Amino acid sequence: MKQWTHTRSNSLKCLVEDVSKAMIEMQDVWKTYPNGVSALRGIDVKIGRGEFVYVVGSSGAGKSTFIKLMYREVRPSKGSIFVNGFNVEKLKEGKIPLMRRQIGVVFQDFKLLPQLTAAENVAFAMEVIEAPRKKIKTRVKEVMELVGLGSKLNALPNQLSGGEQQRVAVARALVNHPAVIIADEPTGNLDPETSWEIMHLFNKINQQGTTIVMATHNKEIVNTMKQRVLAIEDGQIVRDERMGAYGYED
Amino acid sequence: MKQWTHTRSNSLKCLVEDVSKAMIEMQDVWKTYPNGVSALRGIDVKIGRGEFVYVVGSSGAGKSTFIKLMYREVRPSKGSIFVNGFNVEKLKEGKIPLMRRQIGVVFQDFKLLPQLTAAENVAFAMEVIEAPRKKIKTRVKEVMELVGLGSKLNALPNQLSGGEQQRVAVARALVNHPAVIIADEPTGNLDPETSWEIMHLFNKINQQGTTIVMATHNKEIVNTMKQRVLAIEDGQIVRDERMGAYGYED
Amino acid sequence: MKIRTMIRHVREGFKNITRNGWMTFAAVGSVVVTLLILGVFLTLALNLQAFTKDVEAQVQMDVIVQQGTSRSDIDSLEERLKSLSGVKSVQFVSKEDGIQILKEKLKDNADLLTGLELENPLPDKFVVKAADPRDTLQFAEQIRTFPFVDKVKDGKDVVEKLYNVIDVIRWVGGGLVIGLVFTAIFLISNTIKITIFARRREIEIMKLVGANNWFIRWPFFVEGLLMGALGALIPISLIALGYSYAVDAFKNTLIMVLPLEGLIMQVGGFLLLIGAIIGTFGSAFSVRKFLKV
Amino acid sequence: MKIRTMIRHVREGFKNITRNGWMTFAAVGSVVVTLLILGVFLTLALNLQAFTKDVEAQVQMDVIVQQGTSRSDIDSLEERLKSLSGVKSVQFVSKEDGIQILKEKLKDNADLLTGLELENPLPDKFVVKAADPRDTLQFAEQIRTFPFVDKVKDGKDVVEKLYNVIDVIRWVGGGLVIGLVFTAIFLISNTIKITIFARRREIEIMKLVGANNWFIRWPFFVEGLLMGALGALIPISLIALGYSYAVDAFKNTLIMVLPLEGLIMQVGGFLLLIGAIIGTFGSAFSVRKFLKV
Ligand SMILES: Nc1ncnc2c1ncn2[C@@H]1O[C@H](COP(=O)(O)OP(=O)(O)OP(=O)(O)O)[C@@H](O)[C@H]1O
Ligand SMILES: Nc1ncnc2c1ncn2[C@@H]1O[C@H](COP(=O)(O)OP(=O)(O)OP(=O)(O)O)[C@@H](O)[C@H]1O
Ligand SMILES: [Mg+2]
Ligand SMILES: [Mg+2]
Repeated sequence: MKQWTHTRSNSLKCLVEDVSKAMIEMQDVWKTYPNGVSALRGIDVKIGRGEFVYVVGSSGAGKSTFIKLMYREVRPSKGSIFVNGFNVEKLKEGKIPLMRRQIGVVFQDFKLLPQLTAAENVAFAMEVIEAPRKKIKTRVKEVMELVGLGSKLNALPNQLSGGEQQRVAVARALVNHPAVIIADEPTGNLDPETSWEIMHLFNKINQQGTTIVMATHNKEIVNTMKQRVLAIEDGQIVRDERMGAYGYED
Repeated sequence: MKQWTHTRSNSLKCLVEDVSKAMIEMQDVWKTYPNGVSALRGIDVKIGRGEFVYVVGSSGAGKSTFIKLMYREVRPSKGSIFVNGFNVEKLKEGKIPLMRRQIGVVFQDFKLLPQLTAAENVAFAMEVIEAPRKKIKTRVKEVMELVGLGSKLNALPNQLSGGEQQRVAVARALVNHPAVIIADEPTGNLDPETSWEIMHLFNKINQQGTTIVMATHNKEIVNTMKQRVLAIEDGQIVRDERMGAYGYED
Repeated sequence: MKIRTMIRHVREGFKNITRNGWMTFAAVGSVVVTLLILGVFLTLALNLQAFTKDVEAQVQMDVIVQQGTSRSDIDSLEERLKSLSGVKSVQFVSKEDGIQILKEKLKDNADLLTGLELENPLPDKFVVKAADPRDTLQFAEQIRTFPFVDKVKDGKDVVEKLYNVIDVIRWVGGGLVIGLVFTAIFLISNTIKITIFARRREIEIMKLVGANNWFIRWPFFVEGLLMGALGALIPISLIALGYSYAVDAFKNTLIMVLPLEGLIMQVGGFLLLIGAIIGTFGSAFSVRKFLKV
Repeated sequence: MKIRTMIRHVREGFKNITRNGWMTFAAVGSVVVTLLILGVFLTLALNLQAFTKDVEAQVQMDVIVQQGTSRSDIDSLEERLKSLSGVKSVQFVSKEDGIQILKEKLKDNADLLTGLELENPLPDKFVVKAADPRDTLQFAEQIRTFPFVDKVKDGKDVVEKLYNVIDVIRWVGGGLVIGLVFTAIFLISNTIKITIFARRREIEIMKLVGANNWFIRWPFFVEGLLMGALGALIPISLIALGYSYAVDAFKNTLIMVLPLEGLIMQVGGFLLLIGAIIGTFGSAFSVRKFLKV
């Protein structure tokens, strides 16, 4: 089990980089979707380098919107967002891919390329940064085995079970050793055992200095692995606890 | 909390129908996908009228395949399948829709029509059985409120959060009062509280005599609501318990 | 099927046009352009056909009367010619008329013929036209056997060459039109097929939710019909507009063009028919492939 | 961009053709049919142009020499005519030749002219052709001012009518070809656009995973180029085959057709160019719309 202090100490390794600056920072961010739905209302938050943050909240609270802002899938109606030194909103078009390559995202709906096999989907993220073919091949196999899909390299997404697709999405997020991993409900389609394997993987990666932001509904995971918890309700951060708990009782 | 005996007694109401016959029956069912993956290997199972059955198993065990066989999304390589008196495999093409209308399905990947609003998606299942427009309107509103989406009637699927989409899928499965509800991981994208609301809903429907088959990874739900549990591992039923538990320890 | 369901299908068909916005727009664009080119072609082909008919209609033969035939014999020959079924017109040209015509033909050199009027060496003749110009040579054969007929000048060589050219024009024109019709049918149905292919997942979902094949097909029928009709109306309007300018432009010139109304009825009707039929059945047919769920 | 990335793009472009199997197949089908119709048209248009050029080349004028001009003056006139720049040929036709020609023209009535040889009333003349037939009437004006020239018969009425008809044919033909070229461009790029629209989600995902615009575009470029080239090669082969039959069929007939090789080079080259360019840029251009993620 990992502690927040533990995380802090790990992030010391990154002192050469700008540790004083947060890895992710949002200043008074609002988001109203074109159809008038107000999904976020005045978000102010700082996430330090090497932190591990759970984002919890009921369905429709705004977790995914909060997460999508970080890699500019969604644009804020107001406010500024900084990720790893990039001013996300002020970025020139050509720089957006550079910013995104710093972030590994596990999308809630997986977003696998339907024409590519599992391995090709993961490889795509490496081809984008023009990695050598050999390196791609070994690394893809490595992460596919990490997520327990060593035998499914050549399956197309629609030949995979829901949980397998989700793990391909996890593998793709990890493959480039990104500075930040943003995972939106990465265990929603996984059985408890596999979920824990993925969580241990995230944990290990986090201990190596990677910042992790993860939206989840998994009470057990949140409560067991005491980390920082951000609770979003109705578009606002209603709770921000170091070593927090899921905190909803039924 | 509901007990298996409870379920049994409820199903007595259906005595006029053929209670002796199982609602769902599989006889030596095998499934090997075209790419050679053997997903199910010799499934023999009977699910009675009015039963509530959890299907558990690790990711890729074959739960979805098992479920997809029942409404003929997937065809078995071998074996016979009976659902509510239909011999699913021997069915003439024209009869397939009739069989499917007896079953309300919550798909693991939701399968919402992207061009239709949430309400239209739910209404579609009623239009198919040529229900009168007024009845459709009131009933759709009713089920949308049951799943907590009374305010999202006119949102398109891509304007909904993951959990909201999942609940639209649940609403669509319920709307026609089907004889069987088959739900594949219906709470995977829901927070615990909303999950419980959906489970209570399923419970109520089950008490009214509806058979429910639900694949899930949610240990807490399975363990709390003591029902029949079918555990699938590696394409085989490894456990079939009345009033069972999730039964995997991590 | 209940009436409310039929109404529902029509409503959905209309809605789908706007739901798929961009894609429908692009597909209708393809239909418009395809039918436009087909329509322009039909317009030209119909005019070309009218023109060749016109040229053909000028084919005639000279029936030369034997020198010294009496007026009454000439009259009875005329009766006989006129009584042939399939003969359109019989015109008598006396030797005197003949000289005049020859003079006009020689134009500048007409003075060469002065004096010939007195001892006119030309024969009397009939100019005969067949109702169907293609029968001219046959009639010529027949008329050659009539009494008091010296010879029949049917200009066989020239006429056969003319028919040759006209036939080539017609074959090429007809071939092009038929080719274009099939091209249009292929392109329109192919475009619709692609748009439906892009929506195959939706069809699959509908089936899984319990819709039967006809329930899924009907809105596609309506949508296809609309797309086809819409895709036909635009080129019909454009052609009507363009052609009315062309009619004006060619007024008072050598080139004869068909009148606007009749042509637009024909071309427009045909385009609308193709658009509607291919739109409707093309989409219904393409949907079929994805109904096997 | 690294070389291995370029190789990757080409590989992906090829793979995409098969990955999207059915849709690519349908799209290439549309390209094939569109270019086929365009190619058939170009073939006809080129032949028609050659034909009208041929007809034009037959335009000439008769320069009538004044009666009684001496042989040396006639010779110097001939020199003068030949020295005009832009004159292609000058042929002398003596009065004796003239009678022969006139006789042939009158055919059956040639006996009317017997005896005229003795006191030949016809003039000597030159038959003059301009290098560019369109200059004929202008030259006629000029030559009318020359000494010893009685008059110049340029057949102004007929020639002007002929030019009129030829001009209409050329305008209509040219208009059709240009119209068809634009139609083909529109249809091809539109079809590609629809197939790419169907893949917009994929483009979106690629961007979200960190691909930059060029990384996404390149495989589409390659794929578009392949589709366009493939879609051009099939109609080129078909036209080459069909045309070689046509050349055979029209051998020994009135209708002159252009030789196979030259025509196929022109038409084929053009189709390949259109296919490749529209394929490549059409797809790259359509992708652009979905890159704003
Ligand atoms: N269409 C397909 N083609 C080939 N293999 C498939 C296909 N669908 C599923 N499989 C394979 O069959 C096995 C069982 O898949 P299934 O979807 O039934 O698993 P599951 O128990 O539902 O898993 P999860 O909990 O992850 O949804 C897996 O190994 C999967 O990769
Ligand atoms: N593209 C969109 N257009 C309009 N409204 C949207 C859009 N996306 C999300 N919303 C709305 O914004 C609110 C927040 O959505 P969000 O996806 O952030 O929720 P969430 O916390 O991720 O929920 P879940 O746990 O169900 O995934 C919801 O009410 C949702 O309906
Ligand atoms: Mg979400
Ligand atoms: Mg599953």
